[in-house]
Amino acid sequence: MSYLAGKELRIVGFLCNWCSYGGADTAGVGRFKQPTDLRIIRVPCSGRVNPLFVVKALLNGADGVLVSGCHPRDCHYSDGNFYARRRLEMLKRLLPFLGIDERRFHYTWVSASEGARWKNVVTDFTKAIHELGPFHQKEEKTECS
Amino acid sequence: MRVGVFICHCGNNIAGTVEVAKVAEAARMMPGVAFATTYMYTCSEPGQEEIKEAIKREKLDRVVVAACSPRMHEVTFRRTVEKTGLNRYFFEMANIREHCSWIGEDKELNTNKAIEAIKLAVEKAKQNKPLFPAKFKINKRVLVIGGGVAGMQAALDCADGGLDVVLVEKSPSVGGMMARLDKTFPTVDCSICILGPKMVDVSQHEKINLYAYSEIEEIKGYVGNYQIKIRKKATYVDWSKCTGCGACIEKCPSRNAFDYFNFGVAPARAINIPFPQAIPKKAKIDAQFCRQFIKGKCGVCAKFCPVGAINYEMKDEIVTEDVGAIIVASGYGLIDLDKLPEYGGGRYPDVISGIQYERILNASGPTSGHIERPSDHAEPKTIVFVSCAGSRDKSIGIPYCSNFCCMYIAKQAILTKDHIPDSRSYVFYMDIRSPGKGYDEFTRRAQEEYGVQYIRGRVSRIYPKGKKMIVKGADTLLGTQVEIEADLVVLATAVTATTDARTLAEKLHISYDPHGFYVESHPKLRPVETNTSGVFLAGACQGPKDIPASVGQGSAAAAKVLSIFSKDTLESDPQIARVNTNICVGCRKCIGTCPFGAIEEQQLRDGRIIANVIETVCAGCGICNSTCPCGAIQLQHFTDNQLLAEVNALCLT
Amino acid sequence: MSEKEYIYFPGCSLEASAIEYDMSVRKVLAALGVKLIEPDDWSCCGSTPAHSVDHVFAAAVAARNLAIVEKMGASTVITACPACLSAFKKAHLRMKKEEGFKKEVNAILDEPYNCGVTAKSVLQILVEDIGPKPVAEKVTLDFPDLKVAPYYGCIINRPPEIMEFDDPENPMAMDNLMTSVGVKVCDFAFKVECCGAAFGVAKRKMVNELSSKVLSMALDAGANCLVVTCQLCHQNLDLRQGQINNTMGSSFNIPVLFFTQVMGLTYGYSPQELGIDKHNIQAEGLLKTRRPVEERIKEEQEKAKAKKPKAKKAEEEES
Amino acid sequence: MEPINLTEKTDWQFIDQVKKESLQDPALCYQCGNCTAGCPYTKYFDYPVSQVMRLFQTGQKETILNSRSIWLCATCETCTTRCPCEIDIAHIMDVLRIIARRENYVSEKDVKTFYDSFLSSMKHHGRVFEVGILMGYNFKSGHLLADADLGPKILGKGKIHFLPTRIKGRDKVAEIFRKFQEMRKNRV
Repeated sequence: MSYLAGKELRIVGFLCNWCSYGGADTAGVGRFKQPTDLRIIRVPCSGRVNPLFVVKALLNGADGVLVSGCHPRDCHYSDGNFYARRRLEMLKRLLPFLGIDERRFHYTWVSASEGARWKNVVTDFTKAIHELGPFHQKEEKTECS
Repeated sequence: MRVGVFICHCGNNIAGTVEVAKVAEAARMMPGVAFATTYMYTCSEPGQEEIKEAIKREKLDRVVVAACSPRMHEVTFRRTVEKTGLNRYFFEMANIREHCSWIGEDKELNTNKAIEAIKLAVEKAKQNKPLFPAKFKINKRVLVIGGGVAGMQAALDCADGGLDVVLVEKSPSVGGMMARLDKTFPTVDCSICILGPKMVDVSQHEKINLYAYSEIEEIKGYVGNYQIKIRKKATYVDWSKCTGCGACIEKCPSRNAFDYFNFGVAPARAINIPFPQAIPKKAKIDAQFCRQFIKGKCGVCAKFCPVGAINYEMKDEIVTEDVGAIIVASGYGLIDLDKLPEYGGGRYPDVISGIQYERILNASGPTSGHIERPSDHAEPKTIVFVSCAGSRDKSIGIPYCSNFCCMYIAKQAILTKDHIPDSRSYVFYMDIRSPGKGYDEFTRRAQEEYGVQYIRGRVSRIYPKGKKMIVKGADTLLGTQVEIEADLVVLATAVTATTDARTLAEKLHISYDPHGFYVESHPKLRPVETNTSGVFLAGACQGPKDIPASVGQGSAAAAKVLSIFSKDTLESDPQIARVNTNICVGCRKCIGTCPFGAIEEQQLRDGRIIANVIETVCAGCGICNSTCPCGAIQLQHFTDNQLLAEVNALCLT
Repeated sequence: MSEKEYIYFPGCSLEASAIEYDMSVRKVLAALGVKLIEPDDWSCCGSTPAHSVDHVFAAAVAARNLAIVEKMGASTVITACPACLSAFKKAHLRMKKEEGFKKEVNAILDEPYNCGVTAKSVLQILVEDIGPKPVAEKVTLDFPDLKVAPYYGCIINRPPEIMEFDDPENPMAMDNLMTSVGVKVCDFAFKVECCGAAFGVAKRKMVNELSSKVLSMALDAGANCLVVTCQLCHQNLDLRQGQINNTMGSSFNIPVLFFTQVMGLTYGYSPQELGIDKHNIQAEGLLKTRRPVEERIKEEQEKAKAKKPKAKKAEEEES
Repeated sequence: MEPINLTEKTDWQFIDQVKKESLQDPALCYQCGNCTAGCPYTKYFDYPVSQVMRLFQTGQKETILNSRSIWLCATCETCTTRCPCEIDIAHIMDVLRIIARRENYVSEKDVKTFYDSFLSSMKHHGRVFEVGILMGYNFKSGHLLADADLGPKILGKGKIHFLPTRIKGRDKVAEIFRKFQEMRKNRV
């Protein structure tokens, strides 16, 4: 593992290009200090996030997955985040059946201007994952890819 | 595959908290990476040259730049690699500044994070395929939303540049807030005298098609090809016949209608023309105050109209216009006085807002420019101005400065002295914000030449005592409480987004900030662009702004539109969905989910029905991609394989 | 009317110097079919002196009473005294919000408080739980000459995040209640100004000055009586009115009544039953002007009859 | 007025202490003066509220704790209600008063004496006994006849009890006092 064992956990974030990725940029420009665990994958829209990506990330080694898009009704593509919300809510309910604590997955909305909010989202989610601890030591899962 | 990795120091911005040399060293070890280096400023000209040389020298076929946000420089570097003959989509960017060096405090953790961000980008780049944009024709007409000074400027500049302009104004006349002002700072020239000619130009310009008293119903399409539905609200007056003679207004028996133009300073008639210089100068009926609509009988206006223009049966009408670009200049709103209960606004008639005072000062206003207070029409001798009435007030959710109140208060205080030489004006202020050209001199003039008393402190309460209003404030420079017995109190009420700003943004697919102001593409370098290509901003819809700034933005937005319309075709973004005809089973799920109607059925020669993406309509969101049960439809540049490569780069290794 | 039951916390003042407030609260609520249960062995809420010592201590003396109420199985306690109300609400909200604070408070209490009790004012339950209609139905006497200035005092609505009732700048609960019982209310600008609070003893002159402003603004507003919700305000405005006149050289002689007393008067209780005879400024003259409510109704009907034809005519002319 | 050497005279520890005890941040205050403007007691204060806030921002411990203002604040909550920066100023005043009491800075002896008299009544009887408080105050403050003029006005009206109401649980209230003292000792 290339993450710094003991100091960080693996958290993967899927961020929509228009709102949340911009919000994370805004947080950076504003120098809002955040925990470093999160790794960001840029997608055009939260509606592009296939729930399988989340499951794959968790089963393959991630300790937490965060999806963040535009606020409902503020989607760059009209309704993409509504699709995302429906799918991701369903996913949240299904995770326990896959042996995954649903708290390891979180989805939220952050707009491009909400740098401070982004910082809080990252800080809170990272804290929550650290409270849950590393996923794969506790719950030995067969790797699938 | 030979990937080249270029790591930017960005001066100290990145190198200060990330060990870039170590990052480069780690990058060299990544599978597929043939070359990795660091550079002080990769985006500089020599920085870009270095990339080009390295591509040739090292025979690189994929390029990763680890620097700032791709939202900042992706376009720059794509252009750089393209110049060497490489497809621009063979380029990937790793954000190690906004998402890394600026937010993490531990150098070791930051360095590691930067390495992982590059690994992710390298894996993605290895999966990238060449993509080629198509060209499409554009409709060189422009829609301007809002007929205030910013919108009119934009419309006139576009029209003078030869474009057909559709101008949509919500209220019955163009002119916006500026048409309500008496004078303008810092020159104290008459507002309508400088705005009037522009309003006439708008109405007479052959290239401008004005829809007054109309609103945007629906917006469909994309840059170059928008279809707009406009709701023409029922005026109950046939404007093709109305001559604006005013006979109907004179006879209207319903004399207690709310006067929107005058912000309720005096009552209006149910049928009205907002102000003498209105463009178009046509009457309209406010149905909620009209007896014909409330009681079902009256008909006075119809009886007196000399041209028979009154039509009580009129309905809203929807018209469609096709345009290629949109300029949003929808303006601002003001908080209601009753948001400030400690000031008694709305409860006591002699506590009014700055815009109401502006109407009282105005020669064409309800008092014909005579200053009188609402309660008893007496001429006030002591006038107190309260700045930041709601602005910079977190407790009511308005933490920002409203930008122009300091200046208009100084102007109103000066005008008050001009109107009533034996009056005394007091201004409660926290800071005097006057950074424009000639602005600070102007606020000094108010104090030095006109004897306006500036008191540094906020007002806590305003209450009536006899015929006076007691203003209880602080003078923090004296370090004490002060009280003024005023005849009239003017509150510089906070500027807000318009009440329907959010709804309009949602129709336009542009973002707004927590206060409802529209978000520009870049706060410094792209101030009139939005993140939706083809949609531009002008004026106070983006944030509180005075007249010069609004006019400047109107022209800037027009220049942006003229520049995209200078070509006959636009390049389409090839990052769109594509169907693999061999895999598609024709389940039609994607057709149902596409928000843009960009997917249609297509029958293959063998009779199979499959999905087909209409290239010019697809906006590239990828919703279809995550809907497709068999992975047949893939969003180019963000395919399942490409995203999974990123996931695996983070998790599996 | 459905029988309502509340746990009622009188507080120290309402047992002694403001006993008439207690009397009138009990009378009026009984008339409205509300049963009051006084918790056994309640103690002082701590008021201002306690929170000038320490916040944990202040919360503890208040929460001791909340714990007693909680043990009785109730989730609401009502009180007429704004100081008790404020002490209860502050203790409750902070203990609910901060786990550490709750622990500290409970550590010095004999019985722990588990944050299950909401404190409300008598005014609040009259407005929210009983409502204007039942309140109005009990009225038997009309008070044509009475014009009250409703004086809420400083803390019954403030700060709004803690008191969670009515508007902090322009409260209307008591205005509306007075209107419901047929009493004329003036627009009183000093509704929420401070009268000097608990400084009466230690800083008499200061309190006299502040209270005198409240009285003079009430007169300016055209009132001939102040109506209050707080016994400390009452003490400063009524009991100290003579002191005010001495200090300020004024000659105020304006009665100050508790809002429950005014309600009681319209319900037909005698001034003695409501303890009005215990006040410093007697309102005898005003009290004599009460008359059966039927008289007013009759008068109004006659007026309406006289007016109607004219009004109709005017309207026709206009259209 | 003496110039203040901010390098030497900024008590950073005091700023932190008040921040911690009040859970309020002085940096949020932009000195608009609204608190001073609305405060009914400004006239009687030696430092108006906004200046107390300023002294807090600049860490002027001695000046604040010696000020009369913190004792004359009646917690009427006007400042807190109207503060545009959502600072609970009344609570800060409260905390300053607590610190002043704890560290023996008492500029308004009468106010403290009255509070003490109140608390002692509460400690002994469980409820406060108004006549007792007044007598206790008059005795300790030396203002032997304070409010004596009010006596005739209420005598015979059934308002004055010459004996306190003693509750059964008064030992429990006294216990709160005792346990609190103990807790405070442990805190230090």
